[in-house]
Amino acid sequence: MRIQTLLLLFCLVLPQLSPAAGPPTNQDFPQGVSSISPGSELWREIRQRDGAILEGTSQVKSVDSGVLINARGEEWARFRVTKLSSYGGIAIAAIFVIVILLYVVRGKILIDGGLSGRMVRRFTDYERIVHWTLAIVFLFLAITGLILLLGKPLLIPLFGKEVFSVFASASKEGHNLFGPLFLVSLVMMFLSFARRNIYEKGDLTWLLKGGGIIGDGHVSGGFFNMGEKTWYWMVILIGFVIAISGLILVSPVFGQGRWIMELSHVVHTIGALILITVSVGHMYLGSIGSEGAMEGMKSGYVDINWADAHHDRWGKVCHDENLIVSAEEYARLQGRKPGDSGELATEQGK
Amino acid sequence: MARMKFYCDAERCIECNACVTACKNENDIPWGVNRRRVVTIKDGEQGERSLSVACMHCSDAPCAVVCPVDCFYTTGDGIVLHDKDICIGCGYCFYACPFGAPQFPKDAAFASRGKMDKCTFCAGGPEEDSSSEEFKKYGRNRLSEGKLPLCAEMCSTKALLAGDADVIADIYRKRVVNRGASAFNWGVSSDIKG
Amino acid sequence: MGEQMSESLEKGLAVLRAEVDYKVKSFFSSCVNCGICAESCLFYTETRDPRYTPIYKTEPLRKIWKSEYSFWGKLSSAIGISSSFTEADLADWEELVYDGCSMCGRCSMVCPVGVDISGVIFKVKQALAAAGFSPEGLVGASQRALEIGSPMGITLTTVQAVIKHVEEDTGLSVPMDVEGAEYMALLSSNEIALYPEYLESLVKIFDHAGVSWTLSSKAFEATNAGLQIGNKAIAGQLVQRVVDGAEALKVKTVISPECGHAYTALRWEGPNYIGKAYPFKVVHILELLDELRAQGRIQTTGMETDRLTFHDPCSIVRRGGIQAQPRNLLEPIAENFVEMTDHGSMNWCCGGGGGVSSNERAEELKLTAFNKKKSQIEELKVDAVVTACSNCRMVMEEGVEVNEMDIPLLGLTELIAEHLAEKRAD
Amino acid sequence: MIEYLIDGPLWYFSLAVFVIGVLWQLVAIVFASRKGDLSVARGNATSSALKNIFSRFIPHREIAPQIGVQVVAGYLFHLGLFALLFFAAPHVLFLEQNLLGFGWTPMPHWAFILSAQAAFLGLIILWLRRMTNSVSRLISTLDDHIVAILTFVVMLTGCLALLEGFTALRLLHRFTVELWLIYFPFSALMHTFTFIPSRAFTGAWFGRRGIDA
Repeated sequence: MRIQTLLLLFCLVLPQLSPAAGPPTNQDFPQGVSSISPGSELWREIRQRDGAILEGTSQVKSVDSGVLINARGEEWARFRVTKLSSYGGIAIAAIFVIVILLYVVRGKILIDGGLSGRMVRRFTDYERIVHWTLAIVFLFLAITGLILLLGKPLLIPLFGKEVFSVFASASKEGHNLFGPLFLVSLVMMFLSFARRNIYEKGDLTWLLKGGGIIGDGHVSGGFFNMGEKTWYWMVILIGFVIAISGLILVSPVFGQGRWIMELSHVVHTIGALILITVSVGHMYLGSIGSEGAMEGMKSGYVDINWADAHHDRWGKVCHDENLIVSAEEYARLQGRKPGDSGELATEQGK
Repeated sequence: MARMKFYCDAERCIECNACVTACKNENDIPWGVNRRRVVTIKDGEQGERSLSVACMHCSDAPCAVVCPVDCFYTTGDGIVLHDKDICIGCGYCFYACPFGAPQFPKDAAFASRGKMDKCTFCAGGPEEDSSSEEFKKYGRNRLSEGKLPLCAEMCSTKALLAGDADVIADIYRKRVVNRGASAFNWGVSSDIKG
Repeated sequence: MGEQMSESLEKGLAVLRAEVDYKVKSFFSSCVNCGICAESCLFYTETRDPRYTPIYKTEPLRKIWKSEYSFWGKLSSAIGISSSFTEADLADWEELVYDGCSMCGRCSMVCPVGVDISGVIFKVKQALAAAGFSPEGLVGASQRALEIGSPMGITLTTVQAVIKHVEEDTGLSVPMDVEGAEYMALLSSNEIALYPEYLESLVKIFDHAGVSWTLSSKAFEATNAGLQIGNKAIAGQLVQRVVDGAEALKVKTVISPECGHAYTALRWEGPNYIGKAYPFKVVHILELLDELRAQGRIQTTGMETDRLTFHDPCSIVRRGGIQAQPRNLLEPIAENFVEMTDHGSMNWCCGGGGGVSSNERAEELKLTAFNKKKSQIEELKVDAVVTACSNCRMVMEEGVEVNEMDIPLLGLTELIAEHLAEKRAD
Repeated sequence: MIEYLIDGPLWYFSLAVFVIGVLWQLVAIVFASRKGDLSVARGNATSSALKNIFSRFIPHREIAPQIGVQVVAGYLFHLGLFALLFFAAPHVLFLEQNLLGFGWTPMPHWAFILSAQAAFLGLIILWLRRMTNSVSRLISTLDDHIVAILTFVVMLTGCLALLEGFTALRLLHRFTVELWLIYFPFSALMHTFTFIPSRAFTGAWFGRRGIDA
């Protein structure tokens, strides 16, 4: 039995059910008078059989305190546990499988002719700071968020309630505190990268060729290719949706009703799950997935061969305006002693 | 085994809010938290009704379903209780509950609501019965003393009933029978002189 | 220190240890390696080579501080895992400190935690000098300064020849070894060899203002190669010469010439090098001229119509505190004067200070560093640049020439001399 | 047991190490014997020393544009950290009960959170700059990274314990704080105090030469 039983108890109020509750003993009431209770309509409304919420009043002043029954709440609760967490978990597990398969089947995407050692500047310090700030905040939020979403089915069996609730509390507080930082870094990301991510002709062919993941041979691309641009706009647009819904969720101070919270929560979770899933692919392609890609976000310079292979149109510009620096010059700019081919002085220290 | 339920008779509730006060007093509940509230519908209109609501101790309760840390549990008496040592104050139970029973000490920004508090059917919590820490966290444990929830115990019109579902069902059935099924007897008979 | 250590390294280490004073301790325990100083250093901004980051140039001293004064250093040496200080730790820094630093002190202005970085670099310089890691140019210069009396090998006879010319040109006599004169003027080798106009201007101006002054045959050289190479002993000897000369002539005041490091050596470091205070005052020529102007003893006529700007010599403004005087002096004679964007105590160095200009090896780097000054000058679209340091002037003339900029460099003192009114009738 | 250690002995030990370590170094710096400068001063060293302590809070106009990121992030971090360290309700309460015996008005919860966020953002950006900028990468030492990460961990454990509902989280925070206190005197964290004498020394040096530093 679920809460319907209680609602049944409410319905007991309806006199037309009373025969079921035993024959009336009182014989002398006037005949021929409709015995339809004037209350029945009322209770139907309270129960929200037809959706509309019947606001009452109460001496207790708090959110939705006038509402007797909130029918949406239960739907939301069941949607969260049956749909969001299960499908969410599956989606994330799936992307990892896909990435691993890709690595096994396609392997690391190599650059024809390997790395030349001649570099071109791709990202400024600030741009890299923005990227990594967003990355750090995003990862932290993703992990804490997933703990809250999937902890009950996955972690409680492992650690038990007591231990898990510590994780969960930490995750929740951390998630709430870092949330707004995501919005800030998202704005920084938008301001410093938006212009270069506007779609241009040639992007479509990239799409048609499946971004070069299928089959071999790299596909033509500008400073950013179609895939990167799409990922960028996903982050920006979905990111803003997540951020706004998140802010609604963390500030229950504006007396927003329960259903707004339920709605925000669903939007927030779905958006986050999409970004997390795709981000795994992004991380793969940015690191072990493709040769020489990580360098751009590490030192800010990329190998000219990499540029020619993955972003030929931009690579061409680098050639034309000869922005290419020699291996020696690159080493110097990285602060290595002349003739000292090794790693950075401090990294030896570490 | 008994299954504890509340039942509020809309024909008797006079919105005196005594149940609310009694609850606060008995369980020493902080400001801003109201385990029980009286809702009046069609206030001042034809067919006005008042009902005293708190946690209805659902079987298969939505709060327990949605709780991310699984802090709810149901006692042998069918009372839904929660463990404040596990609760993280996320507020999901409040969104899920049909009756708006779960309450939070504070609603500051950044969701620092504190741990959830709700009606315990005067049955305390996981701590040792009637221990001081149980009282601090959950209020009085009257059931362990063989008493029913105070809200119902002291309801002046006996509108609010608490106890074994079967028993209160019987009590109510009798009331309905005595009241009769007619609209004339339907609490508003005063304005239809037959 | 495990392996056998060479004598030179010993000397270097000794100096480093001696230089770890309360300031160094405070500085190194405040430094958070933020790297802001890099942006203030023209050797970094013009080359983008991180190794020219000012604080990085102090690494040898920092290493000693870490290993011998910091907790972790003491700890690790106590358990015998301290990293040994090798010859390379000094050798690798020679180029950075001598070629890649003009001692301009701009880094000391911007450090957020207040480290006097260039001051610390000078300490490192001393260690390098002691260990024998100094460029030949400077070694030769300091030897010549000791033996011949001038880094450029200029002797009294050369000076006398110049004096002769000056006297012919001006018809005025140049006082030499006049005992009891109020002022004793000094010259920098540059001013004798390249810019005899300076002496000529002095003669004119002092005659105009009726200043009692003299040159000294014992001490005419103002420059201090000891300071440039970072050898306090040599620096002290050179200062002592001036002191002796001044005391012999019983002058009240010694005039430091325009030359920047000479002023630092004489005015600020000198007494500490020789270990006692002077019996006379030391003023920079600009200080004196401004004083005379204020007293109305210098009357000028006519104005430069050209668009002029003033290059602040680091040692004079940022390390010497002479900022208002040149502007006061230019005000009445330059009607079209403009300041550089970064001027005064935040000016950019010409690139040849601190002995860089006398270090052949640093030639190319010096010219790269000059690009900063180049862009500053081009931004202003001036007709000429006035300065008050023969070294800055020489470096900038070279830079201007290499970059085919066709911007004349003027000495402030000469500029004033050119605008002197008729001698007052008294 | 662990709770006892962290709340008791370890706390007093770390506090002692912190206080003694910091004082020891400051004394060594401030009261060190120093030989006077024999040259004739032009300006006033003392006033300039005092002025320099404050004037260096604002970067010179000539360099500000090149170091914008550090200035903004630096202020976010330092101001945020200062605010939440001394004006967050739990901290004020802690200081009152365990250390000082008196308290002051804490800031509202939302302000606490905002300053924490500012501090986090600032610290993350500063550390990332250290990692991305070739100059910082060259000059940064292991200690710089330890300091940054340790401070971050302290702040993080603090923010994870925000609910103030779990002993484990409170202990974790307090434990990291104790590690931080112990590491403090032997690390770049000392700049918290030594920046004052450093600025003063340099200010005095410039001051007596009559330079406006």
